[in-house]
Amino acid sequence: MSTANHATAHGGHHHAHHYDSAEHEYNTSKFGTWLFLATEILMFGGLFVGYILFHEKYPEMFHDGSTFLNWRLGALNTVVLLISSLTMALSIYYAQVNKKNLTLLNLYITLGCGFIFLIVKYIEYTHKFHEGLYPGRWFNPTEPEVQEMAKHLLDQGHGHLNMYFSFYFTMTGLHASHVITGMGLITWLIVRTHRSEFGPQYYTPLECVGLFWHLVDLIWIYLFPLLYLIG
Amino acid sequence: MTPASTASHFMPPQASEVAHSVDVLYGFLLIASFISCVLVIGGLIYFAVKYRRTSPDQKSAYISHNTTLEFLWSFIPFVIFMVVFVWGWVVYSGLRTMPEDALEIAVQGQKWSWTFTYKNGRSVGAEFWVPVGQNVRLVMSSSDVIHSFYLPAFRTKQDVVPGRYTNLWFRAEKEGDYQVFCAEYCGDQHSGMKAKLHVVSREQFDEWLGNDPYKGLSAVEVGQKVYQSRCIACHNLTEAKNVGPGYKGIWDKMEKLEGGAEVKVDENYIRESILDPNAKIVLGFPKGVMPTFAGQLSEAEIMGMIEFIKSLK
Amino acid sequence: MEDQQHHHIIPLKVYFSVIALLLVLTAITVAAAQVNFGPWNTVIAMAIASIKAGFVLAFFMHLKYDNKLYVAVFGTALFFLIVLYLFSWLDTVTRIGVNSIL
Amino acid sequence: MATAAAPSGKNYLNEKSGLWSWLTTLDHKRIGILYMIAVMTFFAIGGTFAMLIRLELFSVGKTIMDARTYNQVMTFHGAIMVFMVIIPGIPAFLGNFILPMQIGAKDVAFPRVNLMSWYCLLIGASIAFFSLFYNGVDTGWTFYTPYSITTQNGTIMMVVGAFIIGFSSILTGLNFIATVHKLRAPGMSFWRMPLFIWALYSTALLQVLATPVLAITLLCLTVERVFGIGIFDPKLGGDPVLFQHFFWFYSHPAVYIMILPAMGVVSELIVAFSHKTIFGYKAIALSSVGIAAVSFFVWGHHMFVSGQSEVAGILFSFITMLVGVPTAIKVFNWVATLYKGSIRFDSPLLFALGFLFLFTIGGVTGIMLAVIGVDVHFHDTYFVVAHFHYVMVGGTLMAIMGGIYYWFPKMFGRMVNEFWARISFVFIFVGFNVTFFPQFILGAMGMPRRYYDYLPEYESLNKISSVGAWTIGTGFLVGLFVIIHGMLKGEKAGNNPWGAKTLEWQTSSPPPHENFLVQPVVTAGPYEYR
Repeated sequence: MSTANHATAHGGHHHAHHYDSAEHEYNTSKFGTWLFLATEILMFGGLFVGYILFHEKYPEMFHDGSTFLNWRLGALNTVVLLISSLTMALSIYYAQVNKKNLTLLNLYITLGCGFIFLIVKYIEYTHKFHEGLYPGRWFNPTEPEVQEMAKHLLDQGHGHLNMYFSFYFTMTGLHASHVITGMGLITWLIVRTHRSEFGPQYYTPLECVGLFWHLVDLIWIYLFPLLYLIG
Repeated sequence: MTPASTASHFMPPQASEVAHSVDVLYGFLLIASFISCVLVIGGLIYFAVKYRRTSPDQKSAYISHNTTLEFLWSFIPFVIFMVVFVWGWVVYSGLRTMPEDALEIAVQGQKWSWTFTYKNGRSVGAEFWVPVGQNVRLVMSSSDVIHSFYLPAFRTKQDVVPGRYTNLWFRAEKEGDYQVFCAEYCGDQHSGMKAKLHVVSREQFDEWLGNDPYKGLSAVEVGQKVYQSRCIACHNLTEAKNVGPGYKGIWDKMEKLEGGAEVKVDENYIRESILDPNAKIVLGFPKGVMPTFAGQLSEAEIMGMIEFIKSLK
Repeated sequence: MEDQQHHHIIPLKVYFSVIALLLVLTAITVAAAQVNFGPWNTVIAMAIASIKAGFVLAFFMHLKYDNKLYVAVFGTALFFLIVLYLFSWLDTVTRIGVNSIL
Repeated sequence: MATAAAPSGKNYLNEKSGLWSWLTTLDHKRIGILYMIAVMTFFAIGGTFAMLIRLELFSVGKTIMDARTYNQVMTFHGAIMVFMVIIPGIPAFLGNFILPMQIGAKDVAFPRVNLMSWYCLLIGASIAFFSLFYNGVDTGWTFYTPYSITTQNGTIMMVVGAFIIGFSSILTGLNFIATVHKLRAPGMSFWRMPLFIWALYSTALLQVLATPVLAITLLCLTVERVFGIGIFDPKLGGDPVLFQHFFWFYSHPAVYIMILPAMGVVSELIVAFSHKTIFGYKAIALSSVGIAAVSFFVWGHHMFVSGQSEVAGILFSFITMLVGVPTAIKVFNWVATLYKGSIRFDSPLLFALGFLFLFTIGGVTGIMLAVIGVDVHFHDTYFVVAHFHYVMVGGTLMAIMGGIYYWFPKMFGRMVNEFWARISFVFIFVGFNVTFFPQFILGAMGMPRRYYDYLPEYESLNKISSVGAWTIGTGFLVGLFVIIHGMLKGEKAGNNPWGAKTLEWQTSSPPPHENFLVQPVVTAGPYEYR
């Protein structure tokens, strides 16, 4: 497979042997990426469906659970991710107009935003762990009021408070793993940009990773109100 | 041959009117299926033989489609499917509409036995009794995993789901003994999780319900009865291991536990093993398999079990 | 094939307007959550989230300018997700006698 | 457009040599062969488990193993056959090899992803097999909660293995959709695609849209076991029936992932061997897409007695009936294609006719099971076991065997031994009916499935069934011999030994690295036998 999509230095990109042209390859890659995003939507969607069904069953429990989350940190992370989405889109723009340094700058900002997002998540998680707010079976709140609240909910038939944290940790955990994956891909893009592999003629990886990164943002746009605001 | 009698060639005896209605529908489906299979497979064989290639340059006809024919063979199956769907719906309503005036029996499934509790507190396992011609509603729950209560002779079945109650009803038309299976896979002794339903006359039922089941029996005999209804799926009366240990010769034995400690099989150990089975697991047996029988066996029954095991020296 | 199709370059102005709008919507949804609208809380929050999602899809992800096939892919995924939800929901709301015993 | 001609005598098999060139290949044909080896290995393992099951059920009580071992054998048989054999069987193996050639492409859209998908299958399978060393798995392939959260620890590995295999399936499907959309030869419009492509395309839609839900379900099951998140665990407030909804949302479309490609293969076989254009091309093509779409709405028929609500049950029963219509259309069209044909009875056609015979029986019993009032009795009995084996084995495995014999000349440039190929058919076909027909009767009599032991009145039918199983086993051994013999010693085949019309037969056997030396241009439908 000597002709496989093997990029050479200085912006020259040979499309893979089984495509007619670079444009053909670009369109196909993008289509493939969208198909992949469809699978991501259905995968995350499963959790959302579970969340909504249990939310309908135990609204009080979800309401009480959401009071443990700090909406300020959630809002901060929303802003961070939105900005990272913008810079991701901008990096493609600057590749399209052939400004390598601005492409790089925007990719670095995107990566930085990813780090900020994870740091905030880390702060939130450790805070929860400190109070014993673990998911499911490990749920063991240290504060007496919380124990009281959980017992009260259970006695009223409003469900187990630990389920709220199960959903919280599973959904944000799966999302965070996507953020980490996206950051890995962006790092790869930065390396390739340094090698001047992208330009107006070829920026397919930027476009595809960009789509993935926006999807991660998109999921957070829903997670934030579901978990932090309405509970 | 009526459809119903065709069906009963394979089906267990019909014990209720609902079972009869299921069988009539099943008979219809069987005949309709047979006819369609004959048409399709017959046509297939006929065409395959008739139009086999006899010379190397034999030409085939160029027939790309035939709208009328295609419409017909889409529409006719559709109509048949709709008919059997509505018919099935009617039969299903008969199976699932719970009667108001029913004798209620609480059923609990746990690995791997059934417990039947009547309104007067009488609780039995492995065998239960109902009067003939009486609506019976089973209110079912599970203490561990999903089971499924299956009465083949009544053509009815319902999963027993932990965390909630499910219902099943039937009315037996004939006296007799009927098999109960567990139909949802539930672990090692899934196939051993059986029970017997005895349909008896109203008088016999009333007499049985009022009875003290252990009247006049010695403790060992009480234990034997308990064993047969509760323990037999996992324990046998030899020294061989089944899911749990065999009972023979186990009394007074010193058993090694996980971690090296030892325990003597005495009254206390047997009692603890019945009520809190995971407290002391003998080496070589898995943890968490035996369910607790706390609240299900009376003191007399536990004493009976201890005496029974004692008697199997 | 679509060899000579020229890639659409979205002007910077559009990107910056969209991010401004998204940040404003974030502020609105946070503000709205401080007021109790009863059952409308969820509806309002989800509506705002969907508007935000729409802007991200249309501009950051270029759906507005791209091949409509991608819209179809995205729409199909969403559709089957709703199917999963609707049927599971139908089951849970029409169960009779669901009493927890635990 | 046309690439440099390959040096004469070079084809995809001998273009490069050495194990490493195979393990790193990006050629869809070589990846197809890799899948063939993997799937046949898994099939041998899963088949061995099947033989053990039938041996144990030969007589009442313990025959060769205890209950716990039996449950593990039954679980491994199911999980291996479903996740590692039948799901990748036709799409990933035959599809990979044939799809690009049939649409006149040089390769699939994403060759690296294609190879990655094969490695996902291997890694997932290895992890799943590894669970054997950790107490095994005894949940059945359906992993129903709460049983799967409380039983042995090997379950996690099996679940993670299935999760990774799921990605293999997603990646294959994604690749096929992109290939069909973007890489068709000039002139190859959608309505000129062979029916195998339509079937694979519909399958790919299912793989892409349904498998992610399995992924999240299995992921939740894994965290349920590790952290006890309680979504599916009633002890922590969860709902085990919700697990079944999620599971069957994937696993019902999955049975169409298993059967749709088989239907595609059969369309090709019937056309090629009756040497006649297909009857009702559009109806068959659209019914594939129709079946795929409707299959998403019917999963609740696996849950008629699960504690799902009655309303949902009736609705699911209704929609299930609707799937019956396109399926019936296909069967009628295939039979009509034989009418006034010029039929050659080579072994691939025998398998196709065998498919029709068995699939018809599997289909009508499927309708019986969809009738909700009757299903309550049949649910979770051997009737269901017989039904899905008629569809999955009688359907899919017959189609795989027919497909292998049909495309064998294209894959290896050699013919299989026709006499022994027919012998393998006779053994498989006869053995199959002897094994599974009695199981319909056992189910009607009320014998529940997944039973280690049974009542004495079921014994004679079980004995017949076990004897049949050994007959099938013999048939597949003969088939394996035929394939290996064909590879090594088979007669040299021409480019188009069957006189078929689809594009893959227009190139040499075995094909060169990029499939066609000159880019084919399509000017007519796929089956112009005038």
